[in-house]
Amino acid sequence: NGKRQLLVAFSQANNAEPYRAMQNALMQKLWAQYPDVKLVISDAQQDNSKQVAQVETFIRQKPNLLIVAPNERAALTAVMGQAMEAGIPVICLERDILQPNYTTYVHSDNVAIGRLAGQFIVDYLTKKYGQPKGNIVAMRGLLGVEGEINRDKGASEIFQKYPQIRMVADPVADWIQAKAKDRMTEVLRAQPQIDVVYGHNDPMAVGAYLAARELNREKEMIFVGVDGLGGPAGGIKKVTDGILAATFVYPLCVDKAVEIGNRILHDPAFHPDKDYTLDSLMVTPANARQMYDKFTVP
Amino acid sequence: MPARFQSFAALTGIVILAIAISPAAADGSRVFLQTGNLTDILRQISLIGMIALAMTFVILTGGIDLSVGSILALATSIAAMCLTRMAPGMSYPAHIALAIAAAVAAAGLTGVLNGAVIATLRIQPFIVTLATMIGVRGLAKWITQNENIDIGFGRDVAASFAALFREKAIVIGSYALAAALFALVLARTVFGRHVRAIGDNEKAAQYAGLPIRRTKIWVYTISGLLSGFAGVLYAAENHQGNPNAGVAYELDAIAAVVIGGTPLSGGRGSIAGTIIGSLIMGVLTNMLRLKNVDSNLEMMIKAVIIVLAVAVQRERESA
Amino acid sequence: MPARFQSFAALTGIVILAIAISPAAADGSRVFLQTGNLTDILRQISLIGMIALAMTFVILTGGIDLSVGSILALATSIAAMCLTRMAPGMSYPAHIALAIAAAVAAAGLTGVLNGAVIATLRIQPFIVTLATMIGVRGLAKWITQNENIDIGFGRDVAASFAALFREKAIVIGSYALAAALFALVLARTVFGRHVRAIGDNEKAAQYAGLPIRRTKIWVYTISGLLSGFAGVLYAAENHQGNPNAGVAYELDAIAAVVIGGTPLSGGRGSIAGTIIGSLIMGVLTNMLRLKNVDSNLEMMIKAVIIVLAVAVQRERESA
Amino acid sequence: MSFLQAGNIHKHYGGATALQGASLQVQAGEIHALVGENGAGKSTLARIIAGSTRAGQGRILIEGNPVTIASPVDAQRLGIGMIYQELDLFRHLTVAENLIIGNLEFRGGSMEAFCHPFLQQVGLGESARRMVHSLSIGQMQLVAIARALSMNARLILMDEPTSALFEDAAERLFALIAGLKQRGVAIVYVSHKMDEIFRLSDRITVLRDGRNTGTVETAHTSAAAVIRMMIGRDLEAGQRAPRPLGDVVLAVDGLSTAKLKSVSFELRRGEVLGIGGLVGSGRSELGAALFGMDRVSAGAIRRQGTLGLVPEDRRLQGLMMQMSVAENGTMAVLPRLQRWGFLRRGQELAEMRGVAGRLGLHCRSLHDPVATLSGGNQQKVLLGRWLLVNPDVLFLDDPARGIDVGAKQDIYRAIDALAREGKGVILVSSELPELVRCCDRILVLCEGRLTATFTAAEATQEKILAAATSTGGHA
Ligand SMILES: Nc1ncnc2c1ncn2[C@@H]1O[C@H](COP(=O)(O)OP(=O)(O)OP(=O)(O)O)[C@@H](O)[C@H]1O
Ligand SMILES: Nc1ncnc2c1ncn2[C@@H]1O[C@H](COP(=O)(O)OP(=O)(O)OP(=O)(O)O)[C@@H](O)[C@H]1O
Ligand SMILES: [Mg+2]
Ligand SMILES: [Mg+2]
Repeated sequence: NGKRQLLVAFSQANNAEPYRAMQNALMQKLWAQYPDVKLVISDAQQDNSKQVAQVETFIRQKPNLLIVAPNERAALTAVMGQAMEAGIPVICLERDILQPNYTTYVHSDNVAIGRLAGQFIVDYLTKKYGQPKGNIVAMRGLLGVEGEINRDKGASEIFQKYPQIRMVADPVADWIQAKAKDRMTEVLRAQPQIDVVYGHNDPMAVGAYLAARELNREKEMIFVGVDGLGGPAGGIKKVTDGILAATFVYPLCVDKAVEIGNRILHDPAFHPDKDYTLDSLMVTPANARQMYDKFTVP
Repeated sequence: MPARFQSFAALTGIVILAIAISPAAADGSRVFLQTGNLTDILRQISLIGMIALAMTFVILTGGIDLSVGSILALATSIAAMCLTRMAPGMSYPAHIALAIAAAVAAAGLTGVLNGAVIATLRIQPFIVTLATMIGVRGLAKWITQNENIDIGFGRDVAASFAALFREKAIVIGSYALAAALFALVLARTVFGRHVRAIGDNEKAAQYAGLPIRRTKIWVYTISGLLSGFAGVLYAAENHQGNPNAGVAYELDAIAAVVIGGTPLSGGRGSIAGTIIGSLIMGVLTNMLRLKNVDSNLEMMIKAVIIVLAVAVQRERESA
Repeated sequence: MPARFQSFAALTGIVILAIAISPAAADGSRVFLQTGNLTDILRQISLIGMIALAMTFVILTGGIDLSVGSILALATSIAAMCLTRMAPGMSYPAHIALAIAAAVAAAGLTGVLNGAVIATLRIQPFIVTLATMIGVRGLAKWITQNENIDIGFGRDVAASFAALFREKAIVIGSYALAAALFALVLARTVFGRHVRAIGDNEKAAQYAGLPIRRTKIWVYTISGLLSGFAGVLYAAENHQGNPNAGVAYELDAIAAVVIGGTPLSGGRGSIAGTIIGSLIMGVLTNMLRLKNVDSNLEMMIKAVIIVLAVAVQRERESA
Repeated sequence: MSFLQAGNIHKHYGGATALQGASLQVQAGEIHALVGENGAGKSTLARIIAGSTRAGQGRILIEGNPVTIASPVDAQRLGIGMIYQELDLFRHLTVAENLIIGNLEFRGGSMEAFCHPFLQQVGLGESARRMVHSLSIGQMQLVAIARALSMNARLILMDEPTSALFEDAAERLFALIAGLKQRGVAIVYVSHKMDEIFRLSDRITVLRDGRNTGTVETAHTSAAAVIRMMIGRDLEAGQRAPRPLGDVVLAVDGLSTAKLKSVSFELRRGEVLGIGGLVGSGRSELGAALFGMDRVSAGAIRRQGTLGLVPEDRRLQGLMMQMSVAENGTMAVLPRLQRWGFLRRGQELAEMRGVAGRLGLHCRSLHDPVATLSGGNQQKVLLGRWLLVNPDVLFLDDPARGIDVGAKQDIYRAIDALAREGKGVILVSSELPELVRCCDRILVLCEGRLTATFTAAEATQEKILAAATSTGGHA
């Protein structure tokens, strides 16, 4: 009845990453259920200053809810505080900031994912050799980024317990599949025996797979990724296709965020918790089909 | 000057468009025209705007500096490290001054290196500064061990540094000051004239006995210094030293210069033009964001408007 | 030619270094020298190498093309979409040909657009192709809805396309063919001569009655076509259409051209130089990766070696 | 004692030898002409003395003291100034800025006040604030002269300072030179114009292939003798035989552009039509309009066949400096040199050799970059380009600029041959004798208007000059 139109502004850090593109898609789908809500999305292209500027511009428009997926923790802290001061409820999505300048924080835990992945790899090696030993290659994302640091940290915690597990190479491929393929090619030339490739995201694991396949060595090793996106281009599909041995769902956090956001908008009595941590899920060929349906945004 | 007037006309056109399509605020006023929004724009363009000022000098000599983004990253890192990891037992102001000096000095030295290699070995600026762009990025990541150096919101020296230097007035003020200074130097000093002369005709500059080498080293040093200072402001604004900061800033800075009417071949151009170039980019972005245009569409619209803005300038020029 | 000889000397130096520091394989041979590794290098440089060939023409006319990476991304997207989302009821070869033709044609059209705006509106190539770089990236992301278009490993037409066009022989062969063709065109045809003449002195070219506009439109079109074809190969190699592919490829391509001895001011240069420039970059990366050098150190070492490689060329030239 | 003694100067460029033991002695207050064929090494020697080129070996004494001149600044400190043949000015600076930049005499204060007297002296009094790129090449030459004057030098090297000047400006320069001489300033005057040399100079030094062939007192020699020293033989006097005129090949009716006002004339096959006028009178603009480079606002151009244009500024408008002699020469005829889409390089070289011979082009190899040629030889390459095209109408904008006396005859002969083949030739020249010698008719422009037409027989220097300076004169 031409009632109040509610504006939800979502500041995305970088929609060039498939994970984040998927966040956007799901966000659009979920908010579309509420006819009184208008969603707008901005893309900071992985640039702090751009994102700060975009949040500033959002504040000028006085949205009823602001969701921020911060590009980097420190950079967005102040401007999100500004939004709070302006009386705008703020949901901090997936990545932490330095001060609790948000109404609520919806996130997952990359260290825990790293540990899960590390444990999966150790189990695999133990099964393969009868004891925890073997050669691992890690494909690293852009150095210095939280995901890269913690996915590495969690897995390393596990590997360090087994001296016979060796990390034989850990090239940096900046999250990019094409780069991972080139870097893996060189690793394959230099390393005669590789048991596991641990990609800090699925595209890099797939890139490594493409490189190994070209040298007919893809059967010698398994490929493990992180992200576990749905859809035809996502990591779960790669597990069903037998390319990845496993991937670990890094939750999009969007469904939770929309659920909470919706209550903030429509239920004045609601007071969200300060922090919602979402668990990861392991995807292996055993559960991949099921997971595919669950995590695919049509 | 006619050329400058045309840049100004292009800017005016975009501002009028921005006002026209701006959403209305609750009180019926145009959001675009709110003082807060206008100063937002200025603050947002200040960092790259400052780099573009120095880039104008570099381009006027017929050179180019691709390393500005990496130098900025190095400076953010050094400033943040000085502030968070050193305890020199000084007063806060002295400690802050030290951190800024260290960051800007390192940036300036990188500029000196650029200039010295370009002027002495006579290698193309594009290649030298490309190498610096790669190498300095590596250096910044190396000294920080790939980590961001976060500046908290406490009451320590780092936090008070950030609180001070992220102030809109300081950021915009620095840009305004730098702009005035650069305009003056270019138009009214011997150095400024040498900069233009070298880009215009290097052979003639040699015949006239101008200090070509010294001038070139200076312009790259100035470019380094300003990128370094922009890095200091970046660290304050973003509350962090970030070795990955500033990627592709060189393109934005060069674009501002070129949109402002300075050709990449050098020899002619103006600081006023560069400022207008920066403003055009800033207003354009703000206008599209205020309308919440889809980010992919935004890119396509931006592309068209950039070409139009430059075409307007060209057309009048030839007529 | 002496200049070309010096580029070659720089390459030789780097190859010798690569052999010297290469790790040994199990059988005691140098990993670097294994046929597989050497062809890896060739394959890795092929895509940007191809773009650099066309970029040489662009730069020879005194222009620049920043849009190559975005055009590549558009082509990967179109090719993959054609292959995975269309069922035109054709035979596999016809369907594959259609997909390639569509991708390359779209890329070529973008090039025509670049060239037409540059040649007719007389706007600086830097700005025009920067706008195209932004706009075409937006377009690629828009048509794919920001998604990667995956090509699986099944037995469908997309998979057979990928299987065929990711073959080393095809990729390296395409590069070799393109290189030979470009070298011939530049050295032995009227078009090649016009390209250099326009970059050397456009005014004089005008007085000599050369077809400046047509030549310029052609070089940007060729640049678009080659970027498009590189995009097709990219899609096959990576088994996906990727609207975010090719970021910063323009810098790599321009670097190869300039390291190969073609100045950005245009007018002189050679295809052989550009090929050597691409090889220098490829061998350098491979050598450092085989040694598993820390990635930050790698960047710093690369910077130094690039400058040295170019300095070696300069020094001999002036002597 | 001599002000300047330069002895045993050697200079090599890669394999090419520019100077092999040249020497030059100049007295204070002397006007010393330096002459020689194109490529003899005059500019190189002058540049070495001015510090902008480093000699391979050699010795320079100023007032008897050995000096090292490693840079133009050194030269300026020693009181040496130079006007460069290639007019290296800063196109995007103003005239005044061009005068003061790097000028040790300018020590702050008002730029305009400093420049005004010198600009006044050369006749550019009103132009201090104009950008150099908006000037005609003749005016640029005046800027270069003003700059040299303002340096307060004791020796000024002038490398072909009148090559782009019309008579009135040249006269003004001669007066200036006389004034300088009075003040004890020495002048080294490089020129290909014999009449100027004999009018101005006290002594003449002749260079040939980078060596001295002698220094003579002007008063005790003759032009013929000097030419013999330059080219090693006597100059054949060009015989002027009448040419039959054919159809009208070009008809211009009421042509107006931004610069031209209602210009009308006809050109016949076999005719050489001269265009005279002062600097900035619109002669070059006429060529640009005919060639379709300038927008025509009114009037009609009717032409049979093709048109060629040799522009006046070979560096900015003519040559691709980094490309080779052969590539430059064949630039406008490439389509006819291809077979199966590829250039036939053998044929290209053969054709180029032909024109090189016709014009007496001196270069080591047709593959050398044209930048390494001497100024006069560069001009021949440019002319050669259009001889190869062989157009029906050829517009020559000052084609003999900077060409030595021997080669000038070659060019005049080439013009005559073109006309005999039935081409129409338009010849713009700054030198009246040249116009009178080559042309059947001479048109005179003044401020974009056609003010007079003379036949070869009735044309005299006085009449042409009068028409060139009158505004509303007779038509
Ligand atoms: N930069 C250069 N590189 C190579 N060769 C050069 C260079 N400059 C001059 N030369 C050569 O040196 C010789 C002398 O040239 P210079 O310019 O001194 O002749 P010039 O006597 O001034 O002739 P002109 O009357 O045509 O101006 C010529 O053979 C020329 O080709
Ligand atoms: N009175 C003037 N004062 C200043 N500049 C002038 C004047 N007249 C013409 N010009 C400049 O000179 C140019 C026109 O001269 P143009 O080259 O057509 O004449 P020209 O007769 O060929 O002279 P030149 O002998 O110098 O080639 C124009 O670019 C114009 O800017
Ligand atoms: Mg000379
Ligand atoms: Mg003229």
